[in-house]
Amino acid sequence: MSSGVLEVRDVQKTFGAVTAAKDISVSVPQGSIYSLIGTNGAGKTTFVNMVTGYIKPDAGIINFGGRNIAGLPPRQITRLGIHRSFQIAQLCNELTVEENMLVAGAIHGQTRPSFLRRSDDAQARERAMATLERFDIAEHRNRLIPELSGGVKKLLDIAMAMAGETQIMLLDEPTSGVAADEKFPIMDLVINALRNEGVTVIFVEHDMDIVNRYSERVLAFYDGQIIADDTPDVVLSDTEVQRYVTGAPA
Amino acid sequence: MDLVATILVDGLIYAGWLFIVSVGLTLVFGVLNILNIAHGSLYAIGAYASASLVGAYFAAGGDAFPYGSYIAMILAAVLVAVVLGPLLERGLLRYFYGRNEVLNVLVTYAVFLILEDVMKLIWGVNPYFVYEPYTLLGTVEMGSLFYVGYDFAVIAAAIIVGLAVWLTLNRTQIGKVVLAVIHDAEISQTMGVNVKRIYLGAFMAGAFLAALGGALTAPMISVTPGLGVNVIIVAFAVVIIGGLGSVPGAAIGALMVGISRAASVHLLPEAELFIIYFVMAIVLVFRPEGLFAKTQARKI
Amino acid sequence: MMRFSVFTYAAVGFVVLAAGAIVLPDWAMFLFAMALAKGLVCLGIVGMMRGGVVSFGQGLYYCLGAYTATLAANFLGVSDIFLLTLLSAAVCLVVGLVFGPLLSSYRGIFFAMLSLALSMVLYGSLSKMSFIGGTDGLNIGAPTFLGWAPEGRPLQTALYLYVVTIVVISGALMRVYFDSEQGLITLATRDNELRVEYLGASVRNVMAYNYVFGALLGGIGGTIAVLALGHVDPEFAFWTTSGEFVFVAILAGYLSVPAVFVAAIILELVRSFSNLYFPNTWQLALGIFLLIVIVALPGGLGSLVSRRKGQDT
Amino acid sequence: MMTRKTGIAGALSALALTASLATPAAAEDDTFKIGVITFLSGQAAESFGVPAWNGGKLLVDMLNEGGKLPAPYDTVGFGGMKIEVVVVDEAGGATKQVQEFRNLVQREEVDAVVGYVSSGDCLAIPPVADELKAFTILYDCGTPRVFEDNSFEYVFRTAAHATMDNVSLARYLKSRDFDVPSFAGLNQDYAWGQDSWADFKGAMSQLYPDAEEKTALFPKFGAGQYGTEISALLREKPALVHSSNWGGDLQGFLIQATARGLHKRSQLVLAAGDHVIPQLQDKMPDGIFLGARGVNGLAANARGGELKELTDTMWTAYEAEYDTFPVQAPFRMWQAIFGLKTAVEKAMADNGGTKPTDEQLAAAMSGLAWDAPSGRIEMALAGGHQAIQPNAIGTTKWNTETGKMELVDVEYYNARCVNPPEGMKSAEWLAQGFPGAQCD
Repeated sequence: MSSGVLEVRDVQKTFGAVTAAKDISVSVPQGSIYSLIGTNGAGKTTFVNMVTGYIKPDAGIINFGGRNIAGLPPRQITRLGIHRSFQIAQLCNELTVEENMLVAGAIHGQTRPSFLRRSDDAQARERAMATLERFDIAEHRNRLIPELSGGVKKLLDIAMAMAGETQIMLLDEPTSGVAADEKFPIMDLVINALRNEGVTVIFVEHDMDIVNRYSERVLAFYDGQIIADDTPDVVLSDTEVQRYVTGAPA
Repeated sequence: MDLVATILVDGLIYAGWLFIVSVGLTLVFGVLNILNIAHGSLYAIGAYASASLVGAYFAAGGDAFPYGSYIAMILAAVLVAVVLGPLLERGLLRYFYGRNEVLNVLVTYAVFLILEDVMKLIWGVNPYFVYEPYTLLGTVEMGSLFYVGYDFAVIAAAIIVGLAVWLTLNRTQIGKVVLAVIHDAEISQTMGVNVKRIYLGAFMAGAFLAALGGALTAPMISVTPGLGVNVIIVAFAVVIIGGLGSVPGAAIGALMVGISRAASVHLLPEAELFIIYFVMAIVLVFRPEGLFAKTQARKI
Repeated sequence: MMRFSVFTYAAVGFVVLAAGAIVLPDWAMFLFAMALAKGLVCLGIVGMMRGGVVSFGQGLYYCLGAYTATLAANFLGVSDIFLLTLLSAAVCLVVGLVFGPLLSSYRGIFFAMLSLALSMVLYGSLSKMSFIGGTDGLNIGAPTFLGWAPEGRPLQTALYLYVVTIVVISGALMRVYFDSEQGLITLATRDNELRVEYLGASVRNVMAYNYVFGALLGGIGGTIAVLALGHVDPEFAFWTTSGEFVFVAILAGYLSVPAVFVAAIILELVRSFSNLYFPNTWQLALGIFLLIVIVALPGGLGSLVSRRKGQDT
Repeated sequence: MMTRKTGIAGALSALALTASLATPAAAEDDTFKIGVITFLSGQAAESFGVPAWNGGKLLVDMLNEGGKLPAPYDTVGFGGMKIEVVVVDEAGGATKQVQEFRNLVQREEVDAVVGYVSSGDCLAIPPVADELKAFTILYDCGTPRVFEDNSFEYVFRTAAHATMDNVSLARYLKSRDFDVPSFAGLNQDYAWGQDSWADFKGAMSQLYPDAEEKTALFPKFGAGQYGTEISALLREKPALVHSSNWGGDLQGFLIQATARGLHKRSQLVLAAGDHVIPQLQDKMPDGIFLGARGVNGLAANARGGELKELTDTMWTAYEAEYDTFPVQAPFRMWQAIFGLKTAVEKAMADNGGTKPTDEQLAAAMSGLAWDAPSGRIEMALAGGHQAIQPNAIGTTKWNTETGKMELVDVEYYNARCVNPPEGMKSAEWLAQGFPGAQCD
């Protein structure tokens, strides 16, 4: 199995009485762009959390790069190249945008983090600025996180995840908490940046227009199961999906 | 009377006392999220107040009805809570809500230092005694041993206090509100709960319990300066073991400490000094948040 | 903006402090030496504060270092100050490496209380060991400096300059560490552990590093303190001792290294004078001073002089 | 950045400046300045520190006034010099005390230091005193280690060490031929309690070799709760329970023990128990054997003899001032100050009447002997640096007519009967069965 392919097989997860994942099986090829849809509690975020190690599946296999990563701690999964963003952007509020980026850079640097090398030496800042510019938030570099708009926070969140060698990027509701008029520009920015690097993208989304426009393939979740796995037009016109997920004809 | 039984009785008596002095601490932490070192001072002040009040009671011819001295003791605890509760909570602690909990430990440490000297200024360094309440209930013979009836009264008091706190929290309207505040003060605020009043109430309750502990202890000791410092760490250990903010936890913690201490006194006297910290360390190693701590997962 | 190398600051700091050897009267030089020694311990706590935890049990290493030096001096006949410092540092390093990984999974009040419990266990054990003085403790003779054995003022001066040198070196090293990549990751951890984990760094390692550094500094501080005092007892590990270290750390804040030592000196001066001028109410005075500091300087002294806006701890 | 550093630097030098400026002038030649260190806060304040200094203050005032006391103490102050005092709280541990000692000597420039109740402080201070060549009197603390492990030039202890207390207790039992099949102990869990128990055990193994040693309990210092310990003692039924507890710990123990009838089941013997009598009054059960760490308090009052006038003067003055009678602590403070007065005046006689230096004081003090309300004090041990003094043990008896606690069946012990001879460690002395003891 070539690296970069994410192979999820028969994954189960229950929280007490609630079934969050039932026989989840899906195979995500290198470089493709998947979106996950479904009502709240359908199992989208659980899926993301299991793949990225926040939750340990009760059973099943998550194959990546030829090894089963199910149950590994986030730290190790990240080191393997699977990165994620968060519904609520996870940033360091006491640090500036640039410093946040420097943290990511320090951890993802070619060598182990040094106790001597200045965190803000020219080279490190260069790298940080480059990433910030790639996501078009360089002008905010000296501001503290709480001063930022929802959109910028999201971008920084993703930019930090992208500081390392990323093969798969899972975006958990990249446009939630983002002003309506910012949603599309942000998605353009992110998807282009990721596509250019040949990163496999899996994003959770409620806005069907975005799903339609950016994803090559859609996984529809309902009650912890995948009820549809196909191209957007097929899935969104699926009657079952309309009944349980989108709620209205596409 | 055989050893095991003795250990259990002694452990129980000590645990009863421990519970009374530590339940207030855990309550205050649960609601205000402040680990209150000044709890020890409130304990000491309670002891002084009850010594003075009971003394005054007998001076005023209380011998006619000596049992009235128990009422005087409880009155003393109430007095401490009513006077110092608002003073400390409204006057000082409220400015530190939401701040770092270790910083708050230091704030209360400062209060502790201040109160230590304030007590000296009010009561001087000479000891206060009030034995009457201690001997009033006579002695109980168990096998070859004599126990003081008062010791069992303390156990009873501990049980009453425990039930009262638990029932108030779990069976009353106000209790539900308090639990809501414990769970999330901000949300409760938005839902129209007067968090201010809850905080004040909880702190006064904690102060009352601390003072009550002192008031109940006063008759069996001589009330002297430096009384508080010895209580704090013990109470800390108990609530840490039981899990901060958990009333049942405080009960279990008190029992564990009480009985292990009794056992060590009877079987291995050398170990008594640090048996408490030993139990605490062991528990924390296996249950990092204490026995009854509630761990909440983080939404991401 | 223009940056001067940390060594420039170290030089400035050394000159300023060393000047004390000339301007300070004997009693003050001793007081400063003690304050600086304790400052080292507090610097360790500040390192942990940057990671978001505060140890209420640094007395453990302060005491361990002091006893190691004393026992080495009394039973192995070691009197060289450098050797003694190395010995206690080594012992504390080992113990720190044992407890560090254990404590690294604790946060907030639990970290504080577990570290406190550990130091109180040491306190209890030492109090029991009457063959090394129990609660009365032990005396240690004056140290020698590579064979040179001064007395009186020269001894005090030598000790003072020694602690100043150690302070400047460890201060500079800690500054370098704080400004390093690892140092920034530590700050990020204090801020958002989840993010750090998802960036692929081990939060537990971050915590363990800081704890071990704290142990080292604590041991060195304890060694110098006991050499200056000439006496050690289990009180070194008592919770009130640790509480004082925490207070200095809070008073200093985690932003500026020199602030730590200024804070330590201020506390010693306040204590010494309040104790003399209000023998009956010095605790009251100290408590009020503590409150004023906490209220007036939420970010610590460091926040007065540092660019980043201060936080609670 | 630079400004930040210089800011700190500025702060530092400012501190240094305040420190160097705040140095008051030394005492004038017509006054003699003593630094007094004793407990003003914490547990030891009410039992030792405060009564001791109450007594000390009283005596200093009487001396400064002059003519208040019988000869040879009827002269003003110390050899005509007025006595000036700086008091420091002993609470806070040895670390703090070493700093305070340096401050007293180097900042306050006192002529002599008199202080220290805590054994820990008494061990920590002497090396510093010698380093600073500062004449120092340890007036109260008990541990023999001070001069047995080291020798000091400028440090003197004007009170006998604690071995005396427990040897006297054992001798008292013997001389009243009290039958001791078994004995147990309850002592505070710190050096004082541990050492006292060791001494008592040592003395008993000599005088009562067949007595069975039962449990040795060491409740935490300041524990307050003794229920469990008392149960243990009640179960074991020892014929004798030894305790060196003091202050609140002793009061609490006695209250709880008597309530549970321990004193009826076992004979209580208290190494230093006299000082709780004024507080406990009739709550102190009758028939307890107790000492006062010297012929102090009630024992001194009951002794009479040629020191009666001196003793009664101090006794009545103290009772008049504080309307309670003086217990052991003021007596030890008095013998320290009387000793210092004697030493100063001896030194002045030798140096032609000028204010003596620390060296001259030390020379005058070593081997000195003088009278105090507690009896004849002789600096007989440790090359004239450690005092020995007579001791007394008695039995408590409440006098219902006067409403006062009395000490009956008091036995007085010659200093050389209950103290080891010069050049012998007390531990060895006990182990070898009191060689060279002179009892008669």
